[in-house]
Amino acid sequence: MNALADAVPKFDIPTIEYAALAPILIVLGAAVVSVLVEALLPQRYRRSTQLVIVFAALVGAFVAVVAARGTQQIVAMGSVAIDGPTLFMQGSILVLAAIAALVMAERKVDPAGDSFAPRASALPGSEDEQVFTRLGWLQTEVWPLFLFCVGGMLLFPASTDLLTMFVALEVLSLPLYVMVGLARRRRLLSQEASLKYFVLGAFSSAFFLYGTALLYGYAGTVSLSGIADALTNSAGDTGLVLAGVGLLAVGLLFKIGAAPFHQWTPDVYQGAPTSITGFMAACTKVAAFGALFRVLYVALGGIRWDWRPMMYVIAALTMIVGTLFALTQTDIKRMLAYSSIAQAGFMLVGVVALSSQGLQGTLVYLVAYGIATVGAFAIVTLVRDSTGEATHLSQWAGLGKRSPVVAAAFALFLLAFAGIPLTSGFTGKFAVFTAGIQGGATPIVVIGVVASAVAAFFYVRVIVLMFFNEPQAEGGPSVVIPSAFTTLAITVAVALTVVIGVLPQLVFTLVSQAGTFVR
Amino acid sequence: MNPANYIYLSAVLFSLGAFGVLVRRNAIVVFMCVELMLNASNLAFVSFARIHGNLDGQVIAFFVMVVAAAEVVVGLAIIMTIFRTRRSASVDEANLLKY
Amino acid sequence: MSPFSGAVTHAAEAAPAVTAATGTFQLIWLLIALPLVGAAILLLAGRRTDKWGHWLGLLASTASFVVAVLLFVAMLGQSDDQRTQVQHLFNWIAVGTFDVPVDLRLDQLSMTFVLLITGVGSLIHLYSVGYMSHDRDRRRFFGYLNLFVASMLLLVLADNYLLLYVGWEGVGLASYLLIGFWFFKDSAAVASKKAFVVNRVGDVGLSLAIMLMFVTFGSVSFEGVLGSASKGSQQSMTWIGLALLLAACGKSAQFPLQSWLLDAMEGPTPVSALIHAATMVTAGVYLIVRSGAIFDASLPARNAVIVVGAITLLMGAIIGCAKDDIKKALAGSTMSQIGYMILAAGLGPVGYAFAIFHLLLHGFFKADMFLGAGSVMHGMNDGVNMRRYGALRTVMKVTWITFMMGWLAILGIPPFSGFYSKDKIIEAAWSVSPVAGLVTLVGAGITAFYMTRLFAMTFHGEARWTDDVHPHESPWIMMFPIAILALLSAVAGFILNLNNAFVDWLKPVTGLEEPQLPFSSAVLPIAAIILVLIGAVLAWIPYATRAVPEVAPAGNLLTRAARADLYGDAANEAVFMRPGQYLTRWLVWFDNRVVDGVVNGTAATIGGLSGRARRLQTGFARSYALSMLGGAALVAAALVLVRL
Amino acid sequence: MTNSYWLLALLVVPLVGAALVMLVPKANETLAKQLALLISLVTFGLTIAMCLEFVVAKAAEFQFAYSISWVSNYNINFALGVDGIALVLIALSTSLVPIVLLAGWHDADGARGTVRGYVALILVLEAAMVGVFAATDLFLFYVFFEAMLVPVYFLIGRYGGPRRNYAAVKFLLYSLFGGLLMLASLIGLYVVSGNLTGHGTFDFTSLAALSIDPTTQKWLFAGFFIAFAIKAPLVPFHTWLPDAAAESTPGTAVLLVGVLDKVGTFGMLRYCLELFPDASHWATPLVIVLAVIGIIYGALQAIGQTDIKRLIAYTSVSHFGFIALGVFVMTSQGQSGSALYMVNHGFSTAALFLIGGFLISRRGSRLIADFGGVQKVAPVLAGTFLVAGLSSLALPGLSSFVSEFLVLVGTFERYTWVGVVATLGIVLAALYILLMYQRTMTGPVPEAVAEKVHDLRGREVLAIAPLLVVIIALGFYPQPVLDVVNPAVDRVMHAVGSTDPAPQVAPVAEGTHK
Repeated sequence: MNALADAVPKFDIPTIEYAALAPILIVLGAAVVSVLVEALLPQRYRRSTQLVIVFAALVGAFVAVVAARGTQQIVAMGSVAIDGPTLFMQGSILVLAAIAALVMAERKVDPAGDSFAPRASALPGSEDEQVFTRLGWLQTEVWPLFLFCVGGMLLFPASTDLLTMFVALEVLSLPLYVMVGLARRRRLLSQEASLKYFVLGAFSSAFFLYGTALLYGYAGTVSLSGIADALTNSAGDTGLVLAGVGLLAVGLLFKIGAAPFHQWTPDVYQGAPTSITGFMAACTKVAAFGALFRVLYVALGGIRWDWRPMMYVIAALTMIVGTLFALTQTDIKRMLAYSSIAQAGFMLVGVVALSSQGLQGTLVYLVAYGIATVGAFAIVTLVRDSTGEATHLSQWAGLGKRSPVVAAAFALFLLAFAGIPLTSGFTGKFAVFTAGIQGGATPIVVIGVVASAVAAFFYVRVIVLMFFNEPQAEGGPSVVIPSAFTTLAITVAVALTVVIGVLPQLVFTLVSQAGTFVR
Repeated sequence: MNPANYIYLSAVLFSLGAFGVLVRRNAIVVFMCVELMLNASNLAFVSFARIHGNLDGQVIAFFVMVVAAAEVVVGLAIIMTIFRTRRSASVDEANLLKY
Repeated sequence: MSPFSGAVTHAAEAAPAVTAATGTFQLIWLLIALPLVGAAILLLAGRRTDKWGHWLGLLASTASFVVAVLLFVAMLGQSDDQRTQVQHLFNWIAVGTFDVPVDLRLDQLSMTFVLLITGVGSLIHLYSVGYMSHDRDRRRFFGYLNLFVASMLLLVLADNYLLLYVGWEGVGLASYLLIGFWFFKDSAAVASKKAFVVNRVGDVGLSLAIMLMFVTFGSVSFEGVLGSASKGSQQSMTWIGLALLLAACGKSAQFPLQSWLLDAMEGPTPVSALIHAATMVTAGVYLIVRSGAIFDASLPARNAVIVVGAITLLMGAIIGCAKDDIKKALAGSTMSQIGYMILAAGLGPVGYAFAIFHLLLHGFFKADMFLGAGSVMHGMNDGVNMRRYGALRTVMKVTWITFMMGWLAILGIPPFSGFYSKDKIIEAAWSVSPVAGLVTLVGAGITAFYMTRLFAMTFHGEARWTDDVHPHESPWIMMFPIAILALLSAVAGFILNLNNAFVDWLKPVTGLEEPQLPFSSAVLPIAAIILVLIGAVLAWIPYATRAVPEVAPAGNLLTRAARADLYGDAANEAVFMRPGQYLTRWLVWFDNRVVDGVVNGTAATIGGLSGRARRLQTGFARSYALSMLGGAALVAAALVLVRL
Repeated sequence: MTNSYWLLALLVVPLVGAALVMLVPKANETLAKQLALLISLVTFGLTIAMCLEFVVAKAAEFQFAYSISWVSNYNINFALGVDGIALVLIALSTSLVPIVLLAGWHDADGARGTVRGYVALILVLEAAMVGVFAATDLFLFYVFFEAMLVPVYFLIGRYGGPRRNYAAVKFLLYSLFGGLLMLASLIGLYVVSGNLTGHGTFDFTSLAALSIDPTTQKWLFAGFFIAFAIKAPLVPFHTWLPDAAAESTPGTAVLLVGVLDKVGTFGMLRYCLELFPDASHWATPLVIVLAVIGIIYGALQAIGQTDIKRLIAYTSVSHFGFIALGVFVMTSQGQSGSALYMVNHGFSTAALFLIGGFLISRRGSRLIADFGGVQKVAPVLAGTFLVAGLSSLALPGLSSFVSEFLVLVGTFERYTWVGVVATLGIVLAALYILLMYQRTMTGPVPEAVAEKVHDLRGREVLAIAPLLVVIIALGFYPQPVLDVVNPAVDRVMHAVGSTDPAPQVAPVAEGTHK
């Protein structure tokens, strides 16, 4: 206990592996530039400039990910792991974020502009707001927020110590809290969602942090491999470990929306601007699952028999709760929110599989789910009446008659959610269930199978509404013809959904190259 | 003094914070309770640093403070907005989204 | 050369040697093919053939008869042990050891039937040309008739039980179609369905019998089964025999499956004559006689046959006594007469040949009388109520005389046909069991009563015609077949009995034993004739010499029961139909409410659960925080529990 | 081994055809129908040509094999191949499609969806049906098994009757439920194969060669069997069928009941028995009881129905009882009978549904009580209906008899009393068919019938005639089909280790027929 006294303080110059960190750095750098753009450029140039920056950053980062393929090392002085899973997740996040960004960039479907409040500070319904709307001002601050958020997401699954992970968690969360509150329409709901998300998010990160503190107390370090070593040596108080793991898990499970930490999900998904909902549903889930896997497999692999039953319970509960609650929803966004909870439950099967197959299965599932989710929410933005998006299910009746193509695309996404073969969703389900049974988690797979059968009901119900029912009488919603942005987003999502469904080997090849975590 | 006692204190503070989140309605107070939980963590970090005799815990505490500060910025902004809209800072009144 | 040439060698015990059909015998398939083609053309070509369809039908049937005669002549030219000819056509079903070819077997027994079917059949075709001349669907009628002839021939020519089953069901189908020929009458439609369904109950017997045969002998061919019948266990033989008896009961309207035959009179009269008197209904007798080896191996089965025959014999006779509908009275008589045959068949080798002999002669005289009844109806505006007949001998002389031949034949007055066969049956029955003998004797008396009643009510006594009826004789085209049948009724028995010609002809197939009687064989014919005369006189006095009331008197208990078919239908209704209806109605409810209810109920329960559960999502952030805290506790608890 | 492209062609032609049909302008309905008919005829022609290439002597092997790697991570191949049983079922499928298209020429007119969509869905379904019978990789089988649901779901939901939503959803969810249980078993099987041999596989032949321990077999069997029991359907999983069949167009009902449901019994025969022989023997008593209950119960239900299409659907429940019975009695007669029954039932039910459909569309009502005396106004319609009905009640001489009798014999030789009870079904069959015939076709003609019901026209006769020809032809000469089926059944029998019981009395040596 005299480290300070006798050691000559040495300061090692940290080494930073820029190539490996490039994706994160590019996005975060772009975010900074984006902030500067907000500060310096006049209003009318901002939007186009921001879009250039965003897409350039996303593409550049993706190129960097591809360039870094095969890397399997711990960088940034032991804080960040750039390994197969990281790169795969970063790549997926970037692709999903790009698709989501396309939807966010849409400004044709809402006659008043894009889908964000022109000035978030203006009171809903106030004169100010009307002026801003009349002037056609657009909210461009969402783009730096978006970039920071993506940056956090890229870092989150790559973190190899709990502190970096915590910082990444906050970097991805804080912008999201804000973005959720930026909806142009139904601002009351949007703000409420924002508040709830913030309060609960902060609450959960406090748990995460305290858990970190306890694990630090146990191991004397917050690095994942350090914790793993400590566990192997069984040094210290196991009570601290168990409590620490429990609290840590709360933070992580909150982000993936697992029951019983899921209750924010429907409220936030419903209140948030739909394009943001799609983005966070898809990307946050990938990032959070990455972090969960890394913590559980790298740091806590040694006590897997301790946390496995807990994850069993959580997985089963998540599947059941998500499915059960979704059954009677009447709002499409809320329904998709509960569906995302149920899907998280299926993905957790990959976690309890305790194997690299489980990891790979979940990764495939995440990609499949993310693509379908972004696509589905993109379509939700298109179905509108005079007050904005028409999200009540009854308003979707007969959509197949009026807009067969859009309805067909939505039906495809729904079938993917339901896990019908030849769609991406089946590929994902097959992969996690296989891993689950291989890992000896057969009971949980059976629960999953039954839950997916029940879950099929609410997906199918929407198809029934769209295709088998008569449209509402006059005044019902209609499908707006979007600009190239959303069209491209939906097209890409449809194409990927089909390709992953029909030729699953493509994604399996990718994911098996992802290999395992570096320690 | 046994550094373990600081740990117990931090646990008590954390619990108080969590309890506060559950019982208080005012968003600002709720938020302060969250801050209390974060600071309880800080206390735990520095105490453990003391116990383990390495500096990591203390450094972490600084990181946490920075993050908490950022959280305050975002949090207060959100609470402000909703207060202006609703003329109330009660977390219970924001109750349109349910079921 | 037939395209279906083939040789079959069977090793059979006891049974006569089998010869692969060559020469003329390769024409066997033509017997079936001719009427089948006729039926196909008539039924498929539709109204285009309306003009000449009936002639085509007649031609097909007659051509088949000609082939039959050719084959008969050819068979007569063979020695006894060369008379069983088998023609292999093609392989039908072969799975594992279950190997059933389509083989046709022509021996003395089937030859007899072939001649009866094509001969009487052709006559009835001819009769129908006249009888149905006013029906716009006459072509369809002939199509069905041809179909019937083809099926019936298949039934008697099949060389295995499964192929027999095809013919068996084919005649059932034809019967169904013909009973319901006037389908626009509800009663006809219902009667036809009833006939088919009741027959199906019998078919269960035939199906089971065939399956039992396969399980027991590994074969369903006549050779394979009958050749080894003596080796099977008695239990198996009994079951097979009972199953066959059930089949026979269905097809031949024997107790307890008799109820359809009376309703079957809804069909046109030629149908009643051909199918429900002369041929199809006797298929049960054929089946039992053909399967004699089985019954020879099981006394219980044989006794069951006798009991069924005896009960039906009396039942039919009693019903016949009470019916005022001429066709139903005749139908009751048919039941009763087939009861004789079944009983005879149950007697074993002492009775087989006589069962067939009676069957053949019955075919003649019953067809004669049915056609006569048709002729009467033809002249009476299709009225069937004998209480509105009377004194028809004055206006329908030919019908009267021909009918009289039939009447005398069925009464068994020597030398008319019935005497030769019925008498032998009574004798055989006595030799086996005095009870059976007594029943046959009493039956003969009752037969005399109801036939005399029928004959007297129709042709004698006073005219009780309704005002709009102007009875007249039928055209020659109808009277010619009747005349031939009347002739056969009169003399066929005598001729065929000369030197025991018929029985000897059948003997190689059916076997033959002389009945051993405890008393002189002269006693029984005399007793029978006395009983017949008593019965006839008892009927003649009230129905020919006194006025017959135009409305049936209430009658005593027995009469009322007989009018209600001895409550056969009532029993069916009470035991099967009513409970069946309740059962199906209940089951439909059960399926909708319970089975489907469980399915929908599960869905509803889950939905209801969901509706309740989503209330947990209160919208209060603090309650969400609470559940998170609870979750944290859960997680911690789970972790700690594992450690424990 | 070189790949044969026959089966691939049978898959691709209808799929490409469906795409082509969707390119036809929406307004030009006739062209879409004609094109679809042409494509289905081409597919049928290909099937015939393929059947002629089939080597009957090797009918137990998978012929026309085609295999490429699909998902190599899981050792999944896109592997096709047919044995005798699959061959006849594919022939059934591709022959019914043109008939359905022709018979249902106006079925989709004025429906919610477009006509081109209707015919395209039918072609997609055709491809899926071929695929499900031709797959020799279990994963591929599963994919087709589930993918098949989608076109049917849309066919019912978009083109069906008043309660189509309910029926379509019920059908989909019920089937999906079974399918997902099968998925769990399928994955389990893969994992087991991985544990036993070192590398997991979905290849049928390799899986059938495994010897899995009996307990595991039971669990895996249960997953497969429930899926197939729902599909077939066996009582008590049958209640979706009457709804689905009654609400769909006649053509859809034909494909649904005539072909799709056969996947259930086909699956029992091919997959349950061969993959899990021990478990199959273990489950035999239960299955047999269910099957016999199905025979009697389905028939009684049919008798009690007031709706023509529901009635026909319930007759199928009864028939599926027979088929399942034949499969599980483990005798060659039973199993060959079942295989043949699948084909025969396809044709006879097709005829019943199509002619029933003609009748219903004319009168505008499905209720039996709304009919009467049709034979008077539409004799050809009535006559064809009667033949179809007689085939359904297994009249000897018509096709169903042969198969039904084989099943009964096969049952009887092993389970005498079961055979006896099942045989009672033939009486009930007569009742339900003839009661319906009596109530609809005979008796006095109600005014509405006289006005609306006219006889079959050329197109309809053209569609029905081949069915009736096949029904009669297979009644008198089923041997070609049996010759193809028997070797495959022998393979199954060998796999489950069953032999036919010997007769009590050694059979007399009979001469061989030359």
